[in-house]
Amino acid sequence: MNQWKNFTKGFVVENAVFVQVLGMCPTLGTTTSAYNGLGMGLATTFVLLMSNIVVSMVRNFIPDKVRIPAFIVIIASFVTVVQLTMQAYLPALYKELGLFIPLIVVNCLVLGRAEAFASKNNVWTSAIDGLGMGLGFTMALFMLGSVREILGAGSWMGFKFIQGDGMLLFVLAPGAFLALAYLISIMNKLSKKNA
Amino acid sequence: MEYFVIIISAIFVNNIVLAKFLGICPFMGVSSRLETSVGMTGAVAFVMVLATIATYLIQYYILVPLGIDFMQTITFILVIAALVQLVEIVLKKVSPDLYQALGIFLPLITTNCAVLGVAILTIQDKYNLPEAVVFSFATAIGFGLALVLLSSIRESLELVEVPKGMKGIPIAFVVAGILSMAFMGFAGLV
Amino acid sequence: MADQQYIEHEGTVREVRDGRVKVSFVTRSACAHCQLKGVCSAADMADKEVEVAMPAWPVQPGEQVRILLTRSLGMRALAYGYLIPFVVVMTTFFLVYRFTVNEVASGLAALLVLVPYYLLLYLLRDKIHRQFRFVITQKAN
Amino acid sequence: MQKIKTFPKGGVHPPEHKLSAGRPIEVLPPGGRVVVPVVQHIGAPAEPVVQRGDEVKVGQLLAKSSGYVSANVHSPVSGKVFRIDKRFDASGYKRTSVIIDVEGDDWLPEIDRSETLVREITAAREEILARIQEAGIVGMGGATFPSHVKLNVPRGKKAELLIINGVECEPYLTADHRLMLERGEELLVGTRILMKALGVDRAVIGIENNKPDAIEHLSRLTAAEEGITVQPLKVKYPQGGEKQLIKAVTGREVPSGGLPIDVGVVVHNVGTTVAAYEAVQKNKPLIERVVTVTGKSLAKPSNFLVRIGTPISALVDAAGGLPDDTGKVVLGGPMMGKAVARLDIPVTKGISGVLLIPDAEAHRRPYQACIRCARCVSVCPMGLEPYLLMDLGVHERFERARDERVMDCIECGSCSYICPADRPLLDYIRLDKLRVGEMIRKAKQAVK
Amino acid sequence: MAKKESTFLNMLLALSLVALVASAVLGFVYEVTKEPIARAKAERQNAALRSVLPPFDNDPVKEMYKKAVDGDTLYFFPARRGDSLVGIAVETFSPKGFGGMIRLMVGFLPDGTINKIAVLEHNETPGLGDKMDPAKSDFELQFEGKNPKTFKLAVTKDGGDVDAITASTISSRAFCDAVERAYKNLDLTKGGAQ
Amino acid sequence: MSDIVLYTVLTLTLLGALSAVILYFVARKFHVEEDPRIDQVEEVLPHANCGGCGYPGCRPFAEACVKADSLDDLYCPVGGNDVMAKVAEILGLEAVTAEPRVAVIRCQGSFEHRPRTSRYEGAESCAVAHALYTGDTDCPYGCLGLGDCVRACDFEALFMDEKTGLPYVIDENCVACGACVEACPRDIIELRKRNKKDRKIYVACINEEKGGVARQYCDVACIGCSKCFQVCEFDAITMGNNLAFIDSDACKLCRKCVVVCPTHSILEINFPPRKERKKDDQPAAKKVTAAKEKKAIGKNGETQEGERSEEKKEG
Amino acid sequence: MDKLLTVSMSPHVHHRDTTSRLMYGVVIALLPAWAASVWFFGWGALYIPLLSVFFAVLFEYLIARFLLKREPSVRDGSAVVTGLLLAFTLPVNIPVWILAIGVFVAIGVGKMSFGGLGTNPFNPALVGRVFLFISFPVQMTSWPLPKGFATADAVTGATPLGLLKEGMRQGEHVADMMKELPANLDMFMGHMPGSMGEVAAAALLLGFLYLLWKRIITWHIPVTIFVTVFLFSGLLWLIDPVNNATPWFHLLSGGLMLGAIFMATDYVTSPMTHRGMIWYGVGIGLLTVIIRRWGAYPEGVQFAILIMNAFVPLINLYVKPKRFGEVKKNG
Ligand SMILES: Cc1cc2nc3c(=O)[nH]c(=O)nc-3n(C[C@H](O)[C@H](O)[C@H](O)COP(=O)(O)O)c2cc1C
Ligand SMILES: Cc1cc2nc3c(=O)[nH]c(=O)nc-3n(C[C@H](O)[C@H](O)[C@H](O)COP(=O)(O)O)c2cc1C
Ligand SMILES: Cc1cc2nc3c(=O)[nH]c(=O)nc-3n(C[C@H](O)[C@H](O)[C@H](O)COP(=O)(O)O)c2cc1C
Ligand SMILES: Cc1cc2nc3c(=O)[nH]c(=O)nc-3n(C[C@H](O)[C@H](O)[C@H](O)CO)c2cc1C
Ligand code: SF4
Ligand code: SF4
Ligand code: SF4
Ligand code: SF4
Ligand code: FES
Repeated sequence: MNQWKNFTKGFVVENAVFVQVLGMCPTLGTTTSAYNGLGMGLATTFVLLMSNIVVSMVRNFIPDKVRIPAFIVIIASFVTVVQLTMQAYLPALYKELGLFIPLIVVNCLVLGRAEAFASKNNVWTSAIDGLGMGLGFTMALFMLGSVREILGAGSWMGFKFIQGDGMLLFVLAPGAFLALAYLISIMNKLSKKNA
Repeated sequence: MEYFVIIISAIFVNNIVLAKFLGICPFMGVSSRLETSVGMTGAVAFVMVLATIATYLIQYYILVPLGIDFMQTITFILVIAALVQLVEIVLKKVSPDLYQALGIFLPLITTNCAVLGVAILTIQDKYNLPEAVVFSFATAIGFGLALVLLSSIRESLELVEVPKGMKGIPIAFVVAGILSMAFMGFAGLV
Repeated sequence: MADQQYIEHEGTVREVRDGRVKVSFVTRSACAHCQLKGVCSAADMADKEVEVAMPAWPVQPGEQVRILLTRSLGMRALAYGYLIPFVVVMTTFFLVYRFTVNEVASGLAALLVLVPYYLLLYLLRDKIHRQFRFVITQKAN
Repeated sequence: MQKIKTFPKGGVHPPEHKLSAGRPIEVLPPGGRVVVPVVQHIGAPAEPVVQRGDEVKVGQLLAKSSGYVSANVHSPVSGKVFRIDKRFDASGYKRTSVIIDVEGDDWLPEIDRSETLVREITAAREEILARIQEAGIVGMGGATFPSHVKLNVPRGKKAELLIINGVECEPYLTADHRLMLERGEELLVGTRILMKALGVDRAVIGIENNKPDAIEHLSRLTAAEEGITVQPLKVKYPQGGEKQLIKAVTGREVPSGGLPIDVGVVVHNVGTTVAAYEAVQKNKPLIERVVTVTGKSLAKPSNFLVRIGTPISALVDAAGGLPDDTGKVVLGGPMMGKAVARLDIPVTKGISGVLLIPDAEAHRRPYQACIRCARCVSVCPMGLEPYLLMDLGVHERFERARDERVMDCIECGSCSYICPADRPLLDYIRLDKLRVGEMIRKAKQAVK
Repeated sequence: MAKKESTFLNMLLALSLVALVASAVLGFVYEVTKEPIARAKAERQNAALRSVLPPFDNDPVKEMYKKAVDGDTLYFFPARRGDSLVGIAVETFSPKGFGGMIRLMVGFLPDGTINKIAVLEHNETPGLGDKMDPAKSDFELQFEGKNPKTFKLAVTKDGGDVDAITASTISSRAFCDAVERAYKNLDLTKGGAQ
Repeated sequence: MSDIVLYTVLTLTLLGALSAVILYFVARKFHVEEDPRIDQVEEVLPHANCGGCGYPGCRPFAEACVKADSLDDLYCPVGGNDVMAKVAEILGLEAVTAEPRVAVIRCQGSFEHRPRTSRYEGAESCAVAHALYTGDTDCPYGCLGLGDCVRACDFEALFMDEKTGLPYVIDENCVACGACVEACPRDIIELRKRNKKDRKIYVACINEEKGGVARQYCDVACIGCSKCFQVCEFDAITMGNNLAFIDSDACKLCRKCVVVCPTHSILEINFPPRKERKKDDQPAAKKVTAAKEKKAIGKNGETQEGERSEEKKEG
Repeated sequence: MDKLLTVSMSPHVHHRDTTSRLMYGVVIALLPAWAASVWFFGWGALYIPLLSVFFAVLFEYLIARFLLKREPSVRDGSAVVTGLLLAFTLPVNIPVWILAIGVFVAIGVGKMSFGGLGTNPFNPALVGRVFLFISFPVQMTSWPLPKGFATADAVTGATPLGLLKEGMRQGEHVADMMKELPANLDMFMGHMPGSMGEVAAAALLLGFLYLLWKRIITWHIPVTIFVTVFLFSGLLWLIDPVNNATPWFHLLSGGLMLGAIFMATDYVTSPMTHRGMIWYGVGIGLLTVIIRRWGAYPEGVQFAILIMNAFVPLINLYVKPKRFGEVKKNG
């Protein structure tokens, strides 16, 4: 496959959040601000990239039937690595993202990519795929985080541009659902137009 | 902590789906049919309680004494996955008919995110084991409540003309959003 | 109750032998929209098989049929499969905890009580077998 | 007089407009060309036994019933069979009919045409049934179900009560009302005949109390009759529906999917009852009936005794001619009647009225979204949820419609009548019933 | 390369191997990050202490002592410069927050005057209750330099001297409650003595 | 190495081994592997989920293909031969090729050809109107124009022509799924062979009435005169029930029948215009002077339509 | 005579009520409360609802026309009712831009996202209101005192329920607080701070009678709510009069009257059978008292109605009308 296409498909055509509706928990739970969304996205991207690489490397040693548990172990290891590193160097962000970091393990996106892509493709292609999908995921989280932060707090990446507060609801739980609903709807429209 | 408080909190105030954002994928995926939602709730309750007990014991009687509680994530997920599958094989061996009937009735039983999430939450919130059991049970009920409400609403929406762009997932999210808004009314109950 | 009486699935006849028909089907309802359904959890998309009694019309392997299970049976399956063991686990746990106040003991007891439960199911399997009857009908059209 | 009763759940009360209530029944003499369809009943079509060119007399058999649930068709006129061909009838389609050019009014001699009331019932039970079957009597309340079938109580069941349906709950219609007033004596003898056929010793004549004169008249007549009483009923549509009437009179509910006989009751319309009298006592087959011709703009709303096969245009002419503003022609009442596209279709056994609706009232308002006001649910006498059934029809979810018991709907139209959003509920419910009916039939076949 | 067959041995080996490698890597990463994590944790506490206390040169964490109050624990951190006590930081709490528990670090000067207050943990509504955090509004400023002896630690609505955060009286009350709790249990002499 | 690393390695390896054992049994006793080819087949299918293949959706169809020993009875009308070739390739089976088909509307009773005799009001549903009566024209066979077929089509291959009141098939979009055929209560729509350049010739009428009667409902009704039948050299035309039918598999598109039809009820579509016979090529509409709405009420007192003409004949 | 006959299925006559008649009936029923509101809160109470109605109709029109590309059906009057009711649940000093956001959410999110009239599972006006309540708590909880036309910049005060909750948080005894709280008669007439349309119980009850008289609604929902609230709060009060307000207080305070009579009865979002309506009413009543008594917010009606809205499809599914002939066969 064309590597560029392989890389970019995660942004629109196969976007995990808007098109495939995967990994919804972190998408909703960590996007109270653009910064948090970005952080979560990047953490996921890291795991996705690394696990794709490793899975693709070992794909031929693993008997089919233990594929899934082996992948889980690999993914979980990288998640733990992220956990530990973040605790060490980005403790504030780690606190914000909280529960959702360990939950990267069960993000269908990660396991899905390992299973559906990395276990069938070579290392290089898998790496590109992981990076592309991860960045697409990150982009989605960043967008959602931005929308919520702008509407909810009247700021963006911490930069405040209105006096007082925004519509608080958007930084709270209901706002996550509503913002995502309309984002998906809009993205669907746009991607249909493009296609 | 009082069990009552844990239960009210897990079902209404801090509903796992509507306030804590766990298990959203099955929440969206299974909720288009009421009947599967009901079945799902039963299955999730069972699995959650089992998983919570197992992971709790592992956390406090293996990981912590050995000083390797950073291994939480990886052990929990393995244990949960194995446990869930074990239950299934056993059931299939023990009573194929029952297994078949369940197969017809239920699409799937594992909802990793919520189960793992609850297992980790019980540790994070420092519950003791009985509290953890009650918590995981109540969480499953909360999950079921949200699921049943959403799916009944989605079923009723099937009979009206939802705008094209909103059909399916988006409108389900809108409903979830409004539900979540309504559930904020429970704030402060505990 | 919504008056619908049956849970329906569409399946394919696999085998016809000795007056029994093997029908396989895929449960798809849950993750139908998800492209990665095959992998997100190991048991999701399994091809499932049921055995039913020979229906009134001559079935052929490969034929598409509808598998029906009465709703109440579905509910009963749910009860046997998840609800009752769930209650058993909970009660065992709290009973043992009440008397021992020992987390390990009660936790393990709660997990292990499933062994006798499943043993019981195993002993009752013929009874269950008689209860759970599936019916197949021809597909309309 | 007894306490006023009604059925408890649902129902509506549309404006009554009984314009022709005060007008005695006029006899409309036969003439021109009549068209006699071979299917005027529910069940198998009758098979023609005459041929083109045959001379026929009034009362002569034209088409023979072709099964148990079927009915004979007799010639309503004398004359020559012009041809046997397909003609439009009230069904909206062309159906096989015997077309006769009227010549004179020559009756079969065995028919007793005298006015004298024959009170004494000499015929035995079997004989009564045979006569009724032979006379081609079908339910004249609109359902046109062959009466002999209803009178033949199936084994294992027992009839306890006969209800004579004099409710006439449809707005505008007055045919039954006039019949009760003018032919009360015959009605009572007819009732006795039906009672004998069923082997019951009790009969109740149900009449809504917007017909006080009929109630009074029949009460007086029945005072001397043992076992026959008159039951005044509160005005509420669709009280004339068999199940509602039984509920109102006896408090019993015909089980879903069941028949009145399941609760020991048989219901017959007053017209049917009078026809039974004529068949048994006078040897006269069913060849004429009372039809109300009415409408707000009509010059002379009337009740006519007309021969089957007469085109409705002739009736309209006799009632003062078609008003210029006519926008809709309905056979039957406004709630259940069938709108037709033309006036050249014949009167058949089940047509109790011709209603001419002025154009201003003839149109439906464009329909809007259902606002879930629940009015349709509360007026449905069968306890259904019409809004849901319609949605299911629109979305082709017929299996669910079946489970929601769409087949229980009696098509009374109360739901469409009341709906503030003007939704064509009954249209889609009929679609449901059509599809579900097919489904059920298919399932039955599959079992066989 | 041919895929490995799914024999029992193969499976066992493969999975154990993966687990082995993974665990080795993890153990390694853990070892590497252990220090930084501990440091990050300590850093947070130190940062809080530094922000609420005047400059000090001892290690207050080492001298920390606790006191169990109202079903939870207060932590006291005495700060010294040379030999003299320059202040005591109290990690205090209040369960009365809008979203449950809030935890503060209150720095007192030796005379009991409030120096500064830092918010450690809270669950208040963003945009409302979370304004108690000095980073988000000036609410905390009104406590600085006030001595609870004369400054009534209650919102004006309840007859105190604290202007509540708009529409967040509850959070404001909880804040006051926590500070009050710290002050009440503060034994200034003790801080010096130990 | 520190203790921690040791414990880590031990625990996890143990766990890994344990899962391996469990999963071994899972794999052997329980987990039915999905044939990966199902996914591959599904991949190449059009994902229309229309049911045109006779299966509830694309995936069940894919399953059926994978399980089948031959593809003889399996055909995806949407994807057509190309897709079936791909499926066959994946499965290493022989693909059957089916003649591509396309839906045609066998009714030309547009407003100008068929006089209105009433005005239908009510549910926009052919099925409902069909249950009620002949429709707002007298023809009991003709199109009701309420668009059940249009709604049934998932491919936007049908639209209601406002001018004629008849549905119109967009050949390019039609995938011959047959949904519209199912939907039409009057069985007007037929799936016919899709010829080169979508050329087709068919009798656009299914009225089984005798000629005279049929003509009264509609100017362009087939009157069963057999002229086309006689002129066809390929035995493609059959007569029955006062009606001609052209078998699309036998028809060689010679167009002879088209010109002999006295009522212009045979349509030729997508042919280049005929030069030599320009005059006759004008649609029948010309001859039938503009819309005539026969007055139903005006007929009051008269006998029914059919009679009049036949009476004349008789006389 | 030139016209063709019309043919349609039966019935051929129709009741005179139409959707818009019902909707405007509700508007008429709201007039007394509106008048009372103007009396208590001044001109603002006149023009804010008008503006709200204007926004509602405008947004509905624009969304239908340009986003959904459907024929707008604003003439059915449902948007008018939504706009009016939303305004009635707001304090009179609400900034217009917040009002506009609220109406936009009510119409856009609460109604049109689902497809417009008749499709929405949740009460649009309440969706708008709760959205505003959560988003702008400051502006949504400053209540001007009922000073009539007197002052332009009205002094704000707490609503009776706000006072109650505040007091209970402080651990005061309800009995002591009763002195600060308005008398029942004042509450009945509407002399207290609160949302524009909710204060005057007397006027709302007048509207209730009108709705009943015109048969626009049935008694089931409002009466069940009143009875449930009265009984449940009465029970609590009997058990523990120190910490619970009187049942009369619960009935007359807050948005209970407005909610029960006008909002819980919204056809679209309430059950279809009378038995269902009773379940629904009981649910709203219980939740209202629970939230008022134990929750964080002083008033619970809005949440209670929204939560019970979510249960309506379930109720509709399980609480069916009694089918005719569903009795045991032959007794
Ligand atoms: C909605 C509805 C209304 C009816 N109204 C009347 C009526 O007013 N008078 C009547 O005789 N039959 C009426 N019928 C027909 C009766 O149900 C029943 O068929 C008839 O009384 C049986 O008598 P028959 O068989 O002699 O016609 C009505 C039926 C339905 C479904
Ligand atoms: C298919 C069918 C079978 C019936 N069988 C009987 C029967 O066996 N005995 C009987 O008394 N009536 C029978 N009936 C008549 C009905 O009970 C009823 O009188 C008729 O449908 C007209 O009633 P309605 O106008 O109220 O609908 C039957 C009707 C139908 C449609
Ligand atoms: C969504 C939402 C979140 C709120 N969060 C807080 C909060 O975090 N802290 C707080 O003190 N009040 C919060 N409130 C406000 C209180 O409910 C309410 O304003 C309280 O009674 C104090 O009112 P006052 O400050 O106007 O006296 C919140 C309100 C809403 C609607
Ligand atoms: C009795 C009655 C009560 C109503 N109550 C409300 C209401 O509380 N909120 C609202 O937005 N619309 C209300 N409406 C208007 C309408 O039903 C509402 O806009 C629909 O929910 C929109 O689909 C009401 C209408 C009626 C007839
Ligand atoms: S659903 Fe049927 S029985 Fe009920 S009101 Fe409508 S037409 Fe009458
Ligand atoms: S009467 Fe009409 S608007 Fe009311 S619920 Fe029934 S269908 Fe809907
Ligand atoms: S026109 Fe008919 S056959 Fe063609 S795609 Fe549409 S529904 Fe299918
Ligand atoms: S072709 Fe058939 S389905 Fe289509 S509009 Fe005509 S009658 Fe209706
Ligand atoms: S269930 Fe939580 S991310 Fe999918």
